[in-house]
Amino acid sequence: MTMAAETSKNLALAKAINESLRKALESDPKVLIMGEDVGKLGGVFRVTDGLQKDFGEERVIDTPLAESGIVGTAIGLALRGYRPVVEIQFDGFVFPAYDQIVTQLAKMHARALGKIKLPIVIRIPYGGGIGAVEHHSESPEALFAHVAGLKVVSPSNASDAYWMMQQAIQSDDPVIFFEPKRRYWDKAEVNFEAIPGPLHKARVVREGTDLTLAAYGPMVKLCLEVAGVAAEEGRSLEVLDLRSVSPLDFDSVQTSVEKTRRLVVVHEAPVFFGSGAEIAARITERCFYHLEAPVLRVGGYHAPYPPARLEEEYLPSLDRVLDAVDRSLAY
Amino acid sequence: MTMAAETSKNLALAKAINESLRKALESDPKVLIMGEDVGKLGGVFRVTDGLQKDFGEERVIDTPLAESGIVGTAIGLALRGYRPVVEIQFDGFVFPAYDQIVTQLAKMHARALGKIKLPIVIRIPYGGGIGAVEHHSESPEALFAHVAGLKVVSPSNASDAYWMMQQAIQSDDPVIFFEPKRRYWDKAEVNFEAIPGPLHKARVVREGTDLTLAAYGPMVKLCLEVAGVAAEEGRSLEVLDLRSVSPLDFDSVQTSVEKTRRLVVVHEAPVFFGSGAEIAARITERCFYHLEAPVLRVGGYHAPYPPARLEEEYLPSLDRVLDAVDRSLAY
Amino acid sequence: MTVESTAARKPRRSAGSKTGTTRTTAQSADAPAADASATAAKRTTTKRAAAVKKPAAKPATETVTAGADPDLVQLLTPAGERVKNAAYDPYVAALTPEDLRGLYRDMVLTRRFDAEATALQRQGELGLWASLLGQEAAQIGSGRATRPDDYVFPTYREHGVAWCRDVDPTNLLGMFRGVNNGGWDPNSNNFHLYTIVIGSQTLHATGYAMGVAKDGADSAVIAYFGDGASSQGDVAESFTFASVYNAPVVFFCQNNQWAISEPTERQTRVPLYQRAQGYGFPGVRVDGNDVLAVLAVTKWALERARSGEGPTLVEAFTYRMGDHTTSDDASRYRHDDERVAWEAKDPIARLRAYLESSNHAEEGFFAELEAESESLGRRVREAVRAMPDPDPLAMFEHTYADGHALVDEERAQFAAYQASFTDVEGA
Amino acid sequence: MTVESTAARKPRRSAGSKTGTTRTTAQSADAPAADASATAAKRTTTKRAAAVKKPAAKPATETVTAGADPDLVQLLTPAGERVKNAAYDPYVAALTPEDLRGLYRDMVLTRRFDAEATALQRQGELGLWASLLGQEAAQIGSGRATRPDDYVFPTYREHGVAWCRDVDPTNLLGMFRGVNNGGWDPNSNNFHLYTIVIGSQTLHATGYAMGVAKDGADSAVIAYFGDGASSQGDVAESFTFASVYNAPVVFFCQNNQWAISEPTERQTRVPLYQRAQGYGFPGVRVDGNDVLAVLAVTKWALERARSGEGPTLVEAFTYRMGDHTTSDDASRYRHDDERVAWEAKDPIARLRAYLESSNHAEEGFFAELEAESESLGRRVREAVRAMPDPDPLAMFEHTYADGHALVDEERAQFAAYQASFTDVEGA
Ligand SMILES: Cc1ncc(C[n+]2csc(CCOP(=O)(O)OP(=O)(O)O)c2C)c(N)n1
Ligand SMILES: Cc1ncc(C[n+]2csc(CCOP(=O)(O)OP(=O)(O)O)c2C)c(N)n1
Ligand SMILES: [Mg+2]
Ligand SMILES: [Mg+2]
Repeated sequence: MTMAAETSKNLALAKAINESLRKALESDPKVLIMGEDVGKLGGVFRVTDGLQKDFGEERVIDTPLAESGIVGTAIGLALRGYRPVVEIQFDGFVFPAYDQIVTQLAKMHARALGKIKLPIVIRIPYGGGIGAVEHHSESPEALFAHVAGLKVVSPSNASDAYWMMQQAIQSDDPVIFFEPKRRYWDKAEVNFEAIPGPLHKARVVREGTDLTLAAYGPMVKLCLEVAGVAAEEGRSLEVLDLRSVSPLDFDSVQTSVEKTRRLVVVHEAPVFFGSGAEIAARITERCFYHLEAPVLRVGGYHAPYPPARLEEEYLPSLDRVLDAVDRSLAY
Repeated sequence: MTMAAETSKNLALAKAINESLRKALESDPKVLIMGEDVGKLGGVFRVTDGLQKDFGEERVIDTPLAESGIVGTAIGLALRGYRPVVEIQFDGFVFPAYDQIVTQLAKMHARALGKIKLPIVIRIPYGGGIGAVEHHSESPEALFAHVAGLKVVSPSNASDAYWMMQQAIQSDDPVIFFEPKRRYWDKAEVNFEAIPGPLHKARVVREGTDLTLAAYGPMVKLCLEVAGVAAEEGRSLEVLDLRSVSPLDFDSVQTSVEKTRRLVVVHEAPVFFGSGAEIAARITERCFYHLEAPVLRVGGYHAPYPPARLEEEYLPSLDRVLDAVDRSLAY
Repeated sequence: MTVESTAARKPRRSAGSKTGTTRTTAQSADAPAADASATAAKRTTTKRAAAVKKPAAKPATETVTAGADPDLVQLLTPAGERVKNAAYDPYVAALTPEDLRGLYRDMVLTRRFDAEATALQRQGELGLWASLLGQEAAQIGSGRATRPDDYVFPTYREHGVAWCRDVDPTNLLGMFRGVNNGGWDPNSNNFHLYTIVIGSQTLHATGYAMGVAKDGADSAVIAYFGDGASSQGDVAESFTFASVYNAPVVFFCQNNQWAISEPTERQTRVPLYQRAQGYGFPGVRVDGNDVLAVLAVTKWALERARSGEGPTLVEAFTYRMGDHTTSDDASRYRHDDERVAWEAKDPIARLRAYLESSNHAEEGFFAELEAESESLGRRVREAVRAMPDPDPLAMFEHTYADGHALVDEERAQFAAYQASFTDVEGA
Repeated sequence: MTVESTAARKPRRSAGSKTGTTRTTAQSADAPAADASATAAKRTTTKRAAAVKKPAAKPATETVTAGADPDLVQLLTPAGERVKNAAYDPYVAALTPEDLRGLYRDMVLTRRFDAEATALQRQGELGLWASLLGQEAAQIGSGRATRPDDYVFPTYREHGVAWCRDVDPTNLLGMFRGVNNGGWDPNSNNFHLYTIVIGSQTLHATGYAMGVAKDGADSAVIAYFGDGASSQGDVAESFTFASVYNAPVVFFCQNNQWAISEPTERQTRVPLYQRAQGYGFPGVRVDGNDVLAVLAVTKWALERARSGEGPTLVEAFTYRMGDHTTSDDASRYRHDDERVAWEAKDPIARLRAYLESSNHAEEGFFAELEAESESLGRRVREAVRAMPDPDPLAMFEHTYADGHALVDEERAQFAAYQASFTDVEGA
């Protein structure tokens, strides 16, 4: 291991993933990195920076420009015993691969009655807030969570990014790994020795008593900011980092809501048919007599992701989440 | 019109769609039918039976075996002023076209700031209950409803099938038209002169006072059966045929739930991230003080659609819906 | 430089519809004859047109036409005469009479199995069956060309290939009966699961082959697909990946002339084997009803793969003698005389003629095989009828390898729900 | 019949990695030379390799090499000498000196516009810019070959084609500034919106062309895409549909040698123009830095389409002189001397040399053009800076043509939410 002596390090989220991939390449010769521009360029976000140089073109593979081909050949490589970690360059470009992901990757293990495994990680930088052009800012996680056979996770910070990637690569199931691209440059301490917990377990990142804010990926930081502002106004918000969208750790949400009796779910994806709907439906069922207010949802609107100059209006913001908190507390 | 003299006719659902397509081909020279085997064969379900014979190969087009190509060229034809009605042979085969549907069809009108229109209908025979092999029984409607720019509808009976198809073809927006394939052979009276109502409006198909059952497509018939059985047990269930999944007629659901105070949503698609989640979340928000019980959902499980010999266990059944009714009423 | 198309040119605004006219216009005077493949296109089309129109009574004439086609690799004429072919003879030179009888036996038993499955569907024991009738030579020839360490990616119709891979035929029936979605262990025979989403397995095969190359193994991979599948983007992408990574994969296209109701002209206007060239690897068309030719060409292609020469496209020119599946009714879209004409090229009759004329098999062999066929049919019938319905809880199994909280929750709920009936019934 | 690959053969298990080695192994002794295209593959590769290694000081040598390439249609050498070409000369025969100056003006103004946009991005006025630097001839030559009734489907880099279609250049900047996602009316200039999802527009173009044919019109359609895009399944499917329906569409591939950081060798091991053949239509490679050759070849292809001869693939062999976009840093993955070598083939310098040597333009012309360029730059700069941010409520508009209840509800909620701030601020 390149960082043998170091127990922990302050890393940007993108760099933490890079270190995690490096670790995986070092420890398991079957791990491969595949995608467009992941080689010399190191990916458009430099997440794979330096890996081809150190592990060669046989393990860090620049692919033809064809997402279905990338996922489809990754499936074949997995059948041969490899553990491909595939990069989709941006959220909006995963759709050409959607058929391979939904009809093949998700279902092949079940189709074979468990006799073959598909240990494939699909990395997708997702979400907005970086002022990009169309198709570079979307949050399609609900379109994967609805599909049985896939696991869907999204880290919110560098430490989770490092460890959840380790766990995703070790998982024998296909994992869709949504990377919060606007947090790529946010730094945090990464401890290389202490696993922060199971891959699919939510985490209370701020304790509170009046209302629960549940989020994952890029929206966790926003929710923490909201909780800070609310605290100044005398309100105690609990913030839950869900970390995993499928499976979703409803137990942790339930525990929190039984305490706070109010829940607001925040994600960038459109509200309609989004993660918030599933959380609201299930938590309302589980906590029907606890809830003082309906579960409220803050997310994108039912419109294509807008041009960059409007994205601040489209995305959940401090004010919009606070507004939902106010509305919930008003019940 | 071929049936000039007739005001109404008793038709199987598949035949009603056939008549509706015929009517559209007759009244608008820009309407085209496209898909695999839609020509001489008349489609694997005979929904386009006889249309190529009567309207020619230029208007009823057998396409190469490539769903992305079918939808992609339909978009081009729409840009040229045509109104393509595209057939996807089975639910599970829409995914190769998913990219064209999600990134192009859904967004192009907005991308052009309204300056071009995409009047395309995508017909998808969907759902299970016909004892078919893999990929022939799925219900992927949630994967389309989450995507802004698409409209998603599903008729439950021959009359709606006829009229909703007329309305979908006349719509200037892309419409994903989910046809309940296991109801293709169910007959009903179709009145060719009286439009039964707007495309996206739900309909109360049985009035009741104790609980609302909301469904669409193939599950409406089941819910009516459930209501019949429940009536014998002295329970008055209201059954709502939602008809449209996007937009979803929440107003009608709300009106019903304000009366009955209980709601069970039934669909074949997996519950997790399914339509029921969105309905539960929004109706709970709208009717928080009216609901006596949490909104319950009956649907498929979080597993790939099972082999045919297990589908009756997987799909909502009379007993499973009754069980949910009992659970709701127990609150 | 201009690469001339081999397709027929036809003024777009000529009277009548364009669709489906390739067959008749392929001989039009303005078609370029820039290279051999142009002639190929024309000749093939002519042959097919002829096949449609000619009564079936004259297999001999038909034979001569087919045998004379320079673009079709053929080692046995439809009448069962051995044709010399310098390039491909070496690949069958070592075949003993016993080997030849083996191929014959494979085809006969495969056909018998297939017929039994069709019958079982009619009896309601299977929900559906996709018959390989007519494609026995394409499948046995190619299947027997593989080595045990090679890996096979089938579509849903490769029952003959499965046979060659020693997959128990009853295993194939589970998905058609509706008791599973495949379910055999792909690794026990290096025979992947049937894949229903058209074309997707060609990418799996390519990826697998990339892995073989990475491992430094000298195995090869073979991906089966149909003429219809050739239009899918996934197949094109698999050509690109295979070519760019020089993957040891053979793309084996069974052009059985139909994709359900659509003739091959709905997928391409030039012969399919030519598709490979523009991706940088060779394409060959072989008589798919000639088991020797298929064996030879596939062996050649697999050896290319093994020796690092990369992918090959083999187009086996054959015919789907039956309906697309038992749900289909081919009489709605194709003329019976087309089928009748192809009967004259039957792969089994052809090899039998050769075995007999060359004295490679005695009457006893055929009689014994007849008996073996019947017992196979019986075994299959019994096995299918004995196949139990799966336990309902099986639908929750194997969704994930490492488990998933929601699946656990739903399984438990379902079990409790089921138990509630037992209670009631038990009460 | 075997169609021989034109690709280099390389033993798979030789030492070292396979990736990226096509360039150097293309000359290997065991490469087949079965037909002209095999030679083409080798020569092209050799040329590129040479371009990388040779210092930029000798454009003349480079010129000769390029001019001598028999697979590349060229009418003007890099040095600006007019080369005869019997097949394509007729398509430029009618060009007057004024026309030639027009082409020159188009290229200069396009480059000036492009440079201004790059500068505006550096100044923060645009979020991103995708420069066409180096591809002016490919775009102006093909754009000027179109008729007003033809329809153009661009990618995101066709600023020069937009120019030829009279699209106001400032319109192109909206999406790069982030005020819209395109937003011009595609029908006012028959120039479709920029499409970012690679390859998808080739299917739209094909469908549009199918519609043109249905209408009995004699317009043509042209679809732009890149060398990287050639790997997308959608592009392959568009070839199939165009061929099967004989659609009047020209597939115009700008092979600018790179798809972000990946050289064309990551997408194909034979020249891209050869891809068409296996789909049944012709492919041509043209010197994409020679505006006359591009004009001639595109005109030829468009006329084929108009007269019902179906699709054509044109590969314009050119070079992306700049970064992929302003977000990219090409120095991470390619050598500067490659770019320097291509500078010697600059499309604008080449036409200028020809205009000067043939006395088709006077000094005054160049000076006036210089002034016109500057004023274009100014106009663009001012227009961009004046471009207002859209009203937030605009994000709800045009999601649907016929309305959608949820959009209405969300719009109303958003308006109320916004109003709540006005109240507070107003209070
Ligand atoms: C993606 C997809 N689209 C459509 C279908 C429905 N379908 C099943 S078989 C078939 C025709 C396949 O034709 P071909 O590839 O020639 O194979 P064959 O059946 O002739 O062996 C079609 C359209 C499918 N299975 N998958
Ligand atoms: C489906 C899809 N995948 C990935 C991308 C990201 N991307 C944008 S441009 C590009 C390279 C395109 O290369 P090429 O087709 O050669 O066009 P060029 O940029 O060279 O003009 C990539 C990978 C995309 N836009 N769409
Ligand atoms: Mg076929
Ligand atoms: Mg390029």
